[in-house]
Amino acid sequence: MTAEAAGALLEARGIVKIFGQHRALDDVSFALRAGEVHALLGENGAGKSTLIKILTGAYRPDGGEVRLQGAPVSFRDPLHAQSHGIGTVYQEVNLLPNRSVAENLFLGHQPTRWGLIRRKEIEAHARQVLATYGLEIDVREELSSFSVAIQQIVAIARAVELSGKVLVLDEPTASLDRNEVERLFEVIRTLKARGLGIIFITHFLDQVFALADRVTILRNGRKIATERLAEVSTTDVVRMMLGKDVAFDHHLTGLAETTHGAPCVGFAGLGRKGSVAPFTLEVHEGEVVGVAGLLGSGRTEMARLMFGIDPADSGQITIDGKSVTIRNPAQAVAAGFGFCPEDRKLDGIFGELSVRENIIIALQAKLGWFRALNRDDQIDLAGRYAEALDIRAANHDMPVKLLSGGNQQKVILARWLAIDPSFLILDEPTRGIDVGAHAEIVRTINRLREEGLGLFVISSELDEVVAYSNRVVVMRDRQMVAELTGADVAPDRIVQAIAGTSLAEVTP
Amino acid sequence: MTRPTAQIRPAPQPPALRHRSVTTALLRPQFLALLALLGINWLLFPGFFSITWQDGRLFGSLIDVLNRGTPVAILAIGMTAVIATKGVDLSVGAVMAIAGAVAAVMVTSGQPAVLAVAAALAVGLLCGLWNGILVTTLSIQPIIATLVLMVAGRGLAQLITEGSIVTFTDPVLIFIGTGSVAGLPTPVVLLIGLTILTTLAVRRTALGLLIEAVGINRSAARFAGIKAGALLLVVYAFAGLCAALAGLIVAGDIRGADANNAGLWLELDAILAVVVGGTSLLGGRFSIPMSVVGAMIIQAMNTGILISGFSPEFNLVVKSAVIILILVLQSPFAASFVQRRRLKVAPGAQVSAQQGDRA
Amino acid sequence: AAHADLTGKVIGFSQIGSESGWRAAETSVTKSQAETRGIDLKFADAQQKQENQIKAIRGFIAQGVDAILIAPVVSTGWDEVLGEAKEANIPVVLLDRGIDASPDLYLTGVASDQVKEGAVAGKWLIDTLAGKDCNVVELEGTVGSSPAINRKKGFDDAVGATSNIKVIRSQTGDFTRAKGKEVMEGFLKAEGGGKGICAVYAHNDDMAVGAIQAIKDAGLKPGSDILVVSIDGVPDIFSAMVAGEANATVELTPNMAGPAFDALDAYLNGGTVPEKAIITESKLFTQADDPQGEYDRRKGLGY
Amino acid sequence: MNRSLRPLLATAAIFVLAYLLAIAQFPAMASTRVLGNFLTDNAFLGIAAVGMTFVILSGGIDLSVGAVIGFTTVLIAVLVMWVGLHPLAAFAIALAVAALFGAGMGAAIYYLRVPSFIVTLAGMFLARGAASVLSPDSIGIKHSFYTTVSKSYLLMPGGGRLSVVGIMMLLVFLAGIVIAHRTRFGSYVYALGGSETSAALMGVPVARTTVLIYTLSSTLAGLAGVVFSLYTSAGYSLNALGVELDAIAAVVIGGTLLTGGYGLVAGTFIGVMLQGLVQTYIVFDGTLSSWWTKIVIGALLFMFILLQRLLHSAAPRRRKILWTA
Ligand SMILES: Nc1ncnc2c1ncn2[C@@H]1O[C@H](COP(=O)(O)OP(=O)(O)OP(=O)(O)O)[C@@H](O)[C@H]1O
Ligand SMILES: Nc1ncnc2c1ncn2[C@@H]1O[C@H](COP(=O)(O)OP(=O)(O)OP(=O)(O)O)[C@@H](O)[C@H]1O
Ligand SMILES: [Mg+2]
Ligand SMILES: [Mg+2]
Repeated sequence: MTAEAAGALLEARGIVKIFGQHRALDDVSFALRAGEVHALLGENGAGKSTLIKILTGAYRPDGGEVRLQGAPVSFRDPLHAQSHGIGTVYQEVNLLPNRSVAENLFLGHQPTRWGLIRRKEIEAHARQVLATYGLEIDVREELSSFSVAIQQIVAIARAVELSGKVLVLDEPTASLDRNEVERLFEVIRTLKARGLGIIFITHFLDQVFALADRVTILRNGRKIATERLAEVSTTDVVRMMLGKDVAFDHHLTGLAETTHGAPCVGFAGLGRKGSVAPFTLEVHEGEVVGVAGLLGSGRTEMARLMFGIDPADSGQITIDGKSVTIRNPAQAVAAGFGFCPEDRKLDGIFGELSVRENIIIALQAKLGWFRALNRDDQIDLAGRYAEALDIRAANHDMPVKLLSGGNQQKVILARWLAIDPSFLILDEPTRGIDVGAHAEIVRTINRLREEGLGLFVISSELDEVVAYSNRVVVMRDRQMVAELTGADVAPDRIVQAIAGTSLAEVTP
Repeated sequence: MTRPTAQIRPAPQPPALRHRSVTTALLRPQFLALLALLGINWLLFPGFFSITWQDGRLFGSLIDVLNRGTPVAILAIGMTAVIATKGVDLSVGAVMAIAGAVAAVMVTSGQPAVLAVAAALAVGLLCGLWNGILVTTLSIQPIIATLVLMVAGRGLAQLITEGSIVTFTDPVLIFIGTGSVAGLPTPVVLLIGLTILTTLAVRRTALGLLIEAVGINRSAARFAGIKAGALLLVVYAFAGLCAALAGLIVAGDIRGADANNAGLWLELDAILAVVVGGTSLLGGRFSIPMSVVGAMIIQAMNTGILISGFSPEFNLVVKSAVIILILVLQSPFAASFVQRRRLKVAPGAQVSAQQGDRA
Repeated sequence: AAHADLTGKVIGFSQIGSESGWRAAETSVTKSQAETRGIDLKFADAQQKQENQIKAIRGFIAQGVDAILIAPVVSTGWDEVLGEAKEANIPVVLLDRGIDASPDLYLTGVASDQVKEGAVAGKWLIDTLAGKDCNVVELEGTVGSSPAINRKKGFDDAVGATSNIKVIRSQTGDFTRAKGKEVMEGFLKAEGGGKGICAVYAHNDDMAVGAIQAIKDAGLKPGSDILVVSIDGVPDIFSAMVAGEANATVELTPNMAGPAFDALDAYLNGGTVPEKAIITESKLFTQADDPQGEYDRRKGLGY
Repeated sequence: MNRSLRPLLATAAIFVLAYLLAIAQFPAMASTRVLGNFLTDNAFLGIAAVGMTFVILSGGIDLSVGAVIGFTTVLIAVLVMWVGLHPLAAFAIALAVAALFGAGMGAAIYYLRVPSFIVTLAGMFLARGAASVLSPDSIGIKHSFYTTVSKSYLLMPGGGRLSVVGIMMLLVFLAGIVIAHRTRFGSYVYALGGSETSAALMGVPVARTTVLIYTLSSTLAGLAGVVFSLYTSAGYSLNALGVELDAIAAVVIGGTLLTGGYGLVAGTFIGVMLQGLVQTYIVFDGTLSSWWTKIVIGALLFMFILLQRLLHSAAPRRRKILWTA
């Protein structure tokens, strides 16, 4: 270990972190060298985010020490860490929705003259910084008027600007498309060449292999190994992460031609001005309709329309051939729809409610105000789904906000499975989810289909879409531009449809 | 790795009562604070705990604390539900005045008391609905939405009484304010009944959980299919109803509707009672019985000041000192004091759900 | 005929608020007085805030009214704004409370003598007791308000001269019935169920009415077991006297505007400068003074 | 910026429109005297509302400002009349006491994690209580300095007076605008209002900022107390009762969101002026009874909020992005 730590830029020794009864980190050591990209891997809840929060001063460790360039340091808070040249992008986008992009980039570091902020200078600088990421936006606009992807890039740009020595990125690519990921990688490589040490957390193994020099693997709060990536294979890494082998079943291509049943839900000319152009779509029992498109192409808005979150102003919805009115989510739930939203923190979890209550809440809402589920039923229900989806929580009475991101996502999925839906909408269900859980969610989707559910799944990962979809619809500029079936359900076809090249031209 | 078994079909069954350990509940800081205050009162005035039977009713300082604490406690019951949804209702004091005025004016103009009581409660309900509509349909922030009725409501009450104190002799209204049932003052009996009913209503149905869900994350509540708007309307209407009941009690107590002073600043006491009872102003988890305890803590303090013979100039200073003490004892800081010295967490990061939505 | 001379005059009236029945009566008496004299009364309710009164007076000045009536919420802080009124040559008459300001800033003040009110109440008690020992509890008005301070002082001065009367407890009842009742309940408990109390002195009738109920609830007879004396003379205290539950009240007339308008009339039309202080009578009413008749006379005045 | 400017413009438009309507009914309201009165009479409210704006922008609330104003007037009166200090020395002491008081509340809010609503409510009781302990009755201040200040004003054409306190309020607003929009502290305030968690992770010194915000608010409330004391030449424990609610209403009418993060100090100025306009209008009208006054004020408050609301939701919530590949 000492040999490994020699010449380390940022180092953690024997870190212990305890939350209540739970040891989130147990004697974890970690060393980052200058000029390397060091990936941190592990399942959901393995302790990755906790470790970097300790490294960057957001948490204090309960044991062990942090050293910067050999000298022990004890960061009071992230600001203190920043002043030592450590820039961080935390897992959830942690920026200020109410402030301008420029201000988000430079908050706390605004150049001033006589105590007054020099706004023009900041804005010019912000434009210049974002241009390196290929982003030309009005930096005076509020951050919240931009999509999650852009916010993510701003967060990264901010961290890069602030990092003189170390850059920490906790799942920075979860909401970026390939293009953006590539640009980010370019920036990271430049920084690496400048001698920065970079910690990179992700659940995308291919990105790890494309970018990182070394990898440290955590499991259940313990360090399993640190390896040079040149010396290990994907399977090794996954085995270390999970402690066992898993079969990858999502590199399949194309499901067999659909064997689905009767139409379960139909949308005819459903649309909303300024949101989504009218579209017509039918989803059958036992069918998965995948949705592809660029970020901001209107996929989420399409789902919101289906679920009545934004009421449609044209078209109609039919279930089993009968026309139904869905103008709010309550009606959608009553009609047997479920919806796992994209922004889990904002629209999904009830942080202070327990895991159990989070799971039964939609069912309870469906049952109404007066038919309360009794406690035993709740416990039973939560237990079954938690087990089925492998939700890792110390107990089901703990607040769900204490779970790791991936486990929260599973809780929301469990919530919808509990209402026994006939039609389920999943918006980016695998975002921020580890390999094991990822594979599992894909398997769950397949199982649900087999059970006769109609599913509508939005995902930015084409391989994944292809793995479970019977059909794929493609969105572009808030319009449904293509519907691919059978053999067309393949990554290259989808890319063509997204890019807008006519299928006829490319089909040989 | 377990395989997902999605075909689980939950079978809804009739609700069962939640189990709670009574002993752990009694060890909460609120009960300790209440005991301490009662103890101090006893030191100040040795006859504090003596209760006698007089004219067919119980008589003593302890009964006074309960009786005088009742209006705020009833307000606090409604306020708890509102605060649990991350709202607040500043108008309850004014609604008390309106309800009292309506009842008084009706009985003095010869209407039957039952009708007057019903009308007063209905008016309270309407006031609550008005608040609820501002909060839900117009999405006005609760503090401001209810500030409107707080300002205008007292004017409405005065409009009804034309600025004077409407004195009445109606036995039913007077019974509500000063009568006794089985030796206990009627208001206290009403309070006990309301507390039990409301607690059952929120805990034996799903209302409590749904209210908490809406308070914690309104957007997620909508996504989960909870009819948040309707729930908020019900909650604000209920707060209005509670305020009307408190208004009836206060009017019955002095046998008159004092539109100028009835319920003046009581909204603040009610909010304080809820917070002292442990419900967070950020919404979410709530407990109605604990808010009632909170109200009684405040009243024990008021009564203590009264019987101690302090010069009245010191009333507010004593009150604020006690509040500060209770808040410090109850704060997460004190709770985790020992722990905190070992593991320091950047405070902002620790409470992640607090993000951007403090009261 | 003398009244006709104020016809068409615009007079601003800055009232404190509507915090008590007495105040409401004063407002309604002022309005009806203005109406019978043909005055265009500009009424502004300050909701118990001095700053609002100052704003109102400035507004009256900007409007160019002929005269201003103020019922000042506090005694201090009037020099500047009254100076402006003086510069604008608008006569100002104070109603029911005095102020600490140079007397040349206002024409006159119509008020009762609050210290005297307390003294009259005290004297009644001394006379009634005729030397018997008596423990008195006192319900004070709002802490710091001038009636509370003065009525306490007048009463203390009067009973302080005797040795048989002792004020054993004194708390604020905020001038309200509800607080009056609550405080009295506390007093009764603290004094052995009321056995140790021989009289209650309340700074206003509303608190006395509340106290009477508290005494009854404690199983005692107000008016005989515990004497009740208070100040204001509102209808409800007279009906309590009819029932034998209250013993005495010192009247504070709500008709402050009548003398004020008379003075203004004389000043504006004849140039007669009135005396600086027009003191209204502080008349004592007891159960012997036809309480039923007094009640009937006051009922319609807007109390 | 545009999005936050919109409510400001709306409020300003409402003010101008309402003022024109009032003038149409009472031409005397067009005089500079009335304008001068607006500034002088609302000076203490305006100054306190600037502090309140910062607090609300940060996502908190300060219920203690009215009580701090009242306490300050009493403290100054006691120091000048009983202790015999020069008013300026008394002002300095009073401001320091107010600042400490605010710092204490800020610290309690941050370190004890008690909501600002409750901490400042306790602060309100404490300040009022302390004032009435100092002196329950009002104390008139007689000092040549006070006479000089109240006699010094700029005479505007038409007889209107621009008083010292009016000018002070304008200066405080200017300073508030600069602090909010041009200093790091200002950006931290908005940051806290946007998301305290994010702000902390972005390196905003949350503890220091929270303490400073409440210190600023209380200090400005203290300054409002100084102004009040100059305005009435007196100290009284019940002064400025309920001013916190007026200040909150002014801030909200001025377009600041109570949930924090959005709003402008300049909006608060218009909010204060609108409230002044309503009161002046009611005085000019002079026919409203006590209760109708309350009802009308409530109704107008409702109307302004409603207009705010409509204009706010009319603003496009989503914007198309300029995305270059
Ligand atoms: N503030 C907290 N209080 C209590 N438990 C916590 C807290 N933060 C994290 N945990 C727990 O610590 C463990 C590690 O969580 P952490 O967020 O570090 O996981 P992670 O590896 O980043 O997972 P993911 O890939 O899902 O983001 C989890 O079991 C989580 O529930
Ligand atoms: N919270 C938001 N605020 C402002 N604009 C938004 C927001 N969410 C989405 N948009 C914008 O709405 C449009 C459609 O977004 P939508 O979320 O439906 O797209 P999407 O295909 O689901 O992409 P994503 O993967 O980013 O969610 C885009 O222009 C996007 O920038
Ligand atoms: Mg993580
Ligand atoms: Mg999306």
